[in-house]
Amino acid sequence: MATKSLLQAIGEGLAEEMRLDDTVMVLGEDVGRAGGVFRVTQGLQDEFGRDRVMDTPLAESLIVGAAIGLSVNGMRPVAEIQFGDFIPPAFDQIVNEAARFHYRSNGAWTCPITIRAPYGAVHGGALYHSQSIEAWFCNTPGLKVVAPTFPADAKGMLKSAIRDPNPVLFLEHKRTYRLLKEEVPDEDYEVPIGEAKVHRKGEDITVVSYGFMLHTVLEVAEKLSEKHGVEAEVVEPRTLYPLDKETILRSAKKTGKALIVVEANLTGSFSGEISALVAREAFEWLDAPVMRLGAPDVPAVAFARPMMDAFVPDAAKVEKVMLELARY
Amino acid sequence: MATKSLLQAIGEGLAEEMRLDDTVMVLGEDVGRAGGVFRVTQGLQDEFGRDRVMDTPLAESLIVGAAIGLSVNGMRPVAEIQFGDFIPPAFDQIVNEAARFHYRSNGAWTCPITIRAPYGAVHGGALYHSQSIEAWFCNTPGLKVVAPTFPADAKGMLKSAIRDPNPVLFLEHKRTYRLLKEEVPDEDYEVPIGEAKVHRKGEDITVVSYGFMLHTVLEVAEKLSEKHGVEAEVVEPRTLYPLDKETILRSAKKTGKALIVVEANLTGSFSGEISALVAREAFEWLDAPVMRLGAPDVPAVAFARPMMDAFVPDAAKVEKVMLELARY
Amino acid sequence: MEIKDAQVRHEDLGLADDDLLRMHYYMLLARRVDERCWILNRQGKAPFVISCQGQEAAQVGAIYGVRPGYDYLYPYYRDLAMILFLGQSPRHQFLSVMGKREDPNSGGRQMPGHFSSRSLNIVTASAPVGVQYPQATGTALAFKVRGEDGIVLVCGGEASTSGGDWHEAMNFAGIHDLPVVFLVQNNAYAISVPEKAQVAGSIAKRAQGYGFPGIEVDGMDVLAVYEAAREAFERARRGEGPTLIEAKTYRITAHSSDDDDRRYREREEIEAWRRKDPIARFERYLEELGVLDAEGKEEVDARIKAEVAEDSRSAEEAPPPEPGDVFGPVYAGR
Amino acid sequence: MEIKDAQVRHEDLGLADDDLLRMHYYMLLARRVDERCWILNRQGKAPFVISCQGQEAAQVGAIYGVRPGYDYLYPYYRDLAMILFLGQSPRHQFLSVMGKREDPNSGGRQMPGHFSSRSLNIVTASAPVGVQYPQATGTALAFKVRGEDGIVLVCGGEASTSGGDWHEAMNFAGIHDLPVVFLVQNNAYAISVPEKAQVAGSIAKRAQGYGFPGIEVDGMDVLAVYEAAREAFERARRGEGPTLIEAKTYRITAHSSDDDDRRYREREEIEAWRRKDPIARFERYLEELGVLDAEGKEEVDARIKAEVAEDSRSAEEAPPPEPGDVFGPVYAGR
Ligand SMILES: Cc1ncc(C[n+]2csc(CCOP(=O)(O)OP(=O)(O)O)c2C)c(N)n1
Ligand SMILES: Cc1ncc(C[n+]2csc(CCOP(=O)(O)OP(=O)(O)O)c2C)c(N)n1
Ligand SMILES: [Mg+2]
Ligand SMILES: [Mg+2]
Repeated sequence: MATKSLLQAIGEGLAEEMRLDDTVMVLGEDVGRAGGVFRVTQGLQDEFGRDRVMDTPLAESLIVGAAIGLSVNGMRPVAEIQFGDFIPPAFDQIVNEAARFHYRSNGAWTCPITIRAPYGAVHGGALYHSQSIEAWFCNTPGLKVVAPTFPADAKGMLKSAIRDPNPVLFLEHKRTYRLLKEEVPDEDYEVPIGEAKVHRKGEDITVVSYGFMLHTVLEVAEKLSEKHGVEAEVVEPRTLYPLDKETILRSAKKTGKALIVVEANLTGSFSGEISALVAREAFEWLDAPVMRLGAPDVPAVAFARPMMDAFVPDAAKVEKVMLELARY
Repeated sequence: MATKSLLQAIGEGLAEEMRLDDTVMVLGEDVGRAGGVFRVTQGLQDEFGRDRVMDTPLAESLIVGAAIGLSVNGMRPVAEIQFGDFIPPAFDQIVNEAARFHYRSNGAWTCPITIRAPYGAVHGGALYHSQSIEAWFCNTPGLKVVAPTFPADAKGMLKSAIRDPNPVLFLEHKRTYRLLKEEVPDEDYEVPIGEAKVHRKGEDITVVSYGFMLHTVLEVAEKLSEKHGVEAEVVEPRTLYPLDKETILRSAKKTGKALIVVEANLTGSFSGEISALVAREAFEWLDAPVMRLGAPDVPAVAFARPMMDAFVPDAAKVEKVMLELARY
Repeated sequence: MEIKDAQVRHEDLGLADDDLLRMHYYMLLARRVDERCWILNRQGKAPFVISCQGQEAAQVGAIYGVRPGYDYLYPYYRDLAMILFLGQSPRHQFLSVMGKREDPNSGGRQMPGHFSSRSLNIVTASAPVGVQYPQATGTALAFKVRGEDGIVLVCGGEASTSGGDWHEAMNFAGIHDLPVVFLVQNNAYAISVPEKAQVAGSIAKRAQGYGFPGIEVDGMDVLAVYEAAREAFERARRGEGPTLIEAKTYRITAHSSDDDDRRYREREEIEAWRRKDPIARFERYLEELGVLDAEGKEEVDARIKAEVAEDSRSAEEAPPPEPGDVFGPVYAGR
Repeated sequence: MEIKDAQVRHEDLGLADDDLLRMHYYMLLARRVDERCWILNRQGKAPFVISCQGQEAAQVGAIYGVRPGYDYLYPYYRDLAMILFLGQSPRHQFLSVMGKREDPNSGGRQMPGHFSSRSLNIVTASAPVGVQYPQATGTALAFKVRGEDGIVLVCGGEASTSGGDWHEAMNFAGIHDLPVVFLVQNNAYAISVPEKAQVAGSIAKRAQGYGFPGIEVDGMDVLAVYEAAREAFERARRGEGPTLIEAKTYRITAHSSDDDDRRYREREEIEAWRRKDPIARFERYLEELGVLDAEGKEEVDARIKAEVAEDSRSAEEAPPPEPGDVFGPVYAGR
């Protein structure tokens, strides 16, 4: 077992699935010779050829629409959207089309496509290479939305996504691509869609988070334990939609205190749904209000570093809210 | 003062604004000679000519994009999207463009456009003439999202929207177009964006709702008062984004019990945000969990009547939950 | 359609008399089924009707060269004649307009005209106009990647070319020489919007800009459409890439049962087009050819009408969906 | 560019020597500013650079006929030469690449190359490729509705034609004969994707399908672009509608400072194009004409370099945004 970054794990997941199944193919902008702007698909075109690793025109609706059409005719396409910020032109094909194929045809048609989309704030990315896009897609029955944070999960969930007969939106936080390496199994394995993961056990508070923020939360959780003896239980949904309610509720009921930390603009983000769930289903167990932390309600991350750093909740802000909750 | 339906009130609001301000114009599919598929723009082309009431090609991105470009050059366009279900092709122009003009240019450019979109379930409308689309747009700082339910509010808010220097998405529930008439002032007036309305005072529970569901909630509230002596306070946000938190919280703190009723697929709907708000800010006042009621998490309303009726929460379901909350 | 010319054409096209009669049958069947739907609508049994009337020649002419269940069809909501040709029955259509549980397209979930059949390779259609085009190119790409000779026929009205999806698909099809045929049924209106406010220049001519042929054809002439489509399919099967066909036709009915077309078009205009009715025109031709005389015409019409009446009756008796049907199937199982 | 022909052309175009020198000045200024940005990037002072190098002739040739602050420009991220011509200073550009508070485009919010100026009618640009086209038609429509003679110039790379927005805008502009000029700067690549995987057929030829002229022009020849654009603007001002200009050019640098173009293109190819450098080419022409000799060239270059160095220095000293700037302005007040 070797250690791998998130980026490597995803790239290998793609390669393995393509080796295992001739119908798996990759399409998107710059995925071919360039190997993707983040190099996730590096080497794939050399191994699998231009037909199975295809550079598309700059047309996101076409990318997803063509993926749908491929899936209809026996293929298992993995479409890459270069940046999540550029997924809106494909919105119609995703929410009105892919997500509806099965239901609207009374189960006759399936749409087994995977759509990979890097999202989240990075330095220098600015307004249009930084957005958290998950809220746009988490009110769409028929679609699955996953957002793994760690390499081994990501690889296993990518395999699950590709093998799933339903359309899966696969979100990758750009800032976690090379953030750390962890051991990733060598053998073929899947991590199921729809199952949350408890990263850290704790009795005092529950923190639900994903993406880059999860790393911050985990770091702060250690610090709180050392400095204040506060033990946070940290839950990563991994799949946002449909959500693993049980795991989240089990933890919230245990600790009686829940906080959701996201990088998205807070108002209208998916944190609201998680909060509503806990506030409703764990009400009798709650010793404190369900708290939330997210980015301010301003368009997105700015280019200039001071503004970017003021946008993404940092460890200090996370710590403050976690402590506030613990002491409530 | 005459009584008017929602549809008439909106049509008149448009006509009045066009009379008052030469820069106001209407564009969309079939808005001209046909007067719109719902007849909201009937008579406008006769009065204002083809330049100011323009039938566009079937291209929603173009409709909103052109509206943006018109607004940049001195006009105040009102774009009509024929059905909310068909707004996804315009998603990019709305969330990535119109909503960002002001911030991204550091305040140099404004984008005073109004986008009207009929939404919501109607009999026979089926999957693609029925969706509740608000969740797609309520995580987008820079955009305003309004959803008035009653005729007088709608007319006054349409005027506010057109006069607002920011992009406003103006949602009209199709099933409320001709549902009732109410008195609508003859003189010029505005109803401000960002202010909720308390429709009914009550001490026992707070119900937040809008659109067609609001009518059901108001009907059930009367019944509960008569039959069970339960007095529900009914709050209509009118503006969803940015939300009037104060009015909602004031009511929730007073009653200690809150329910949000929407027609959207429940999970990931904007009801989550409202619930999170109340659960956080009114926690100390709550005697019961914040409850929610919405449509099941299935793609959308079906064509066949029995399925449609099973989809939209009806009075019986609303009554059940309101009573459950009151008796909690 | 001059008989002499037509005869030559018809033989040139390799069509036997039986083919002509089959074409005629499906055109007339579609018309009669469509008419019946309006009656059901007036009777309050069908909440919504959207018609193929006027476009039967364009549809039958095009679909005639498609291999059912092998090639793929991305239809649009007026393509009833194609659907009947591929193998759905009138009963299926009536089940759909009445929103019955057995509706083969969607089990009563979708509006009528949103066709679907997994076994017939009719890809589930929806209401957002134009979304089918990128999908069709993907389906064609799958054939190409696997080296198969399947083709994809994708249809829409003239307004379906106004949205970005059409263009993105045209470009992609052109880049990769995909085996896809774009059939635009230009019926002069998009609900109320006339062609001149919808389309700049010419749809057919646009294909040149993408590097493949674009053909404008008389959409009221079934043989002309057949010829253009057959050539396009052959081209596609030979791996030479896509073709765009613009069939000039006319929407005889209102846009749908929800529309009142008196708001925006003159009765005279419709009457003028009715005189060019593609079915009557083809019948005159068949008559002059001696393939179908007045008696034969009546016979086939009577047979169709009986079939339609019977299917309508039987569909009426079919049960509606259960309320609980609303809950699924949202996700496919693995 | 044959001198004889060119001389005739240049006179035919009504350009005085001063015009030629002005064109040269802005081309060279853009190049030097751009080069300086890469230095700032290597010095770690500019996190991101995206270049105009190779496209200066296309840009200056086109913008030269635009009336600053009256006509509207929808630029794309490489249009530095246009922006400088319209009136932004090199300092403005440096403030932007270094993300300073005074960045005139966005106050440090946007990446460099996302130009904006309310007073110069440079409409705030963003990153999603192609969104500018529908907006440009709307701005043109406003001129038309008010009966004014303003025109709109809208720019993009060849890949910006692949998305639906381009097509929707082309169609709308054609339907209403809008005073808008589409300038596609075809520089052969979209990041790594070569033209042949991006564009089917020909961009310029597509205009025909929309019923208006499409012109392919040598984008390395500033006078050729000027001529095409000037004609297009005149046409637009006369109310005769839009024009599409495809300027064939080449991206000399990598896509951006984040890109490593060795992954996907040969050094020889770039060298071959460097020999066609539009600035050097124009200089040879000016020299042969006797308008600018070697000395004059050095003089202007020295002047530009001094200006650039000074502006860069002064921009470096400018303060960054405050963290609190992030909070607004989200909404405009009434
Ligand atoms: C994206 C989208 N926008 C709007 C509509 C509403 N609509 C349904 S059909 C139609 C007109 C289509 O005209 P055309 O493509 O010419 O086909 P026709 O109905 O004339 O056969 C419109 C505007 C829609 N279904 N989808
Ligand atoms: C909608 C969208 N998709 C993808 C991108 C990422 N991207 C930025 S520039 C670019 C290539 C653009 O190529 P072209 O239009 O030819 O312009 P050039 O950079 O060559 O001047 C891509 C894919 C984007 N900005 N917007
Ligand atoms: Mg039509
Ligand atoms: Mg390019």
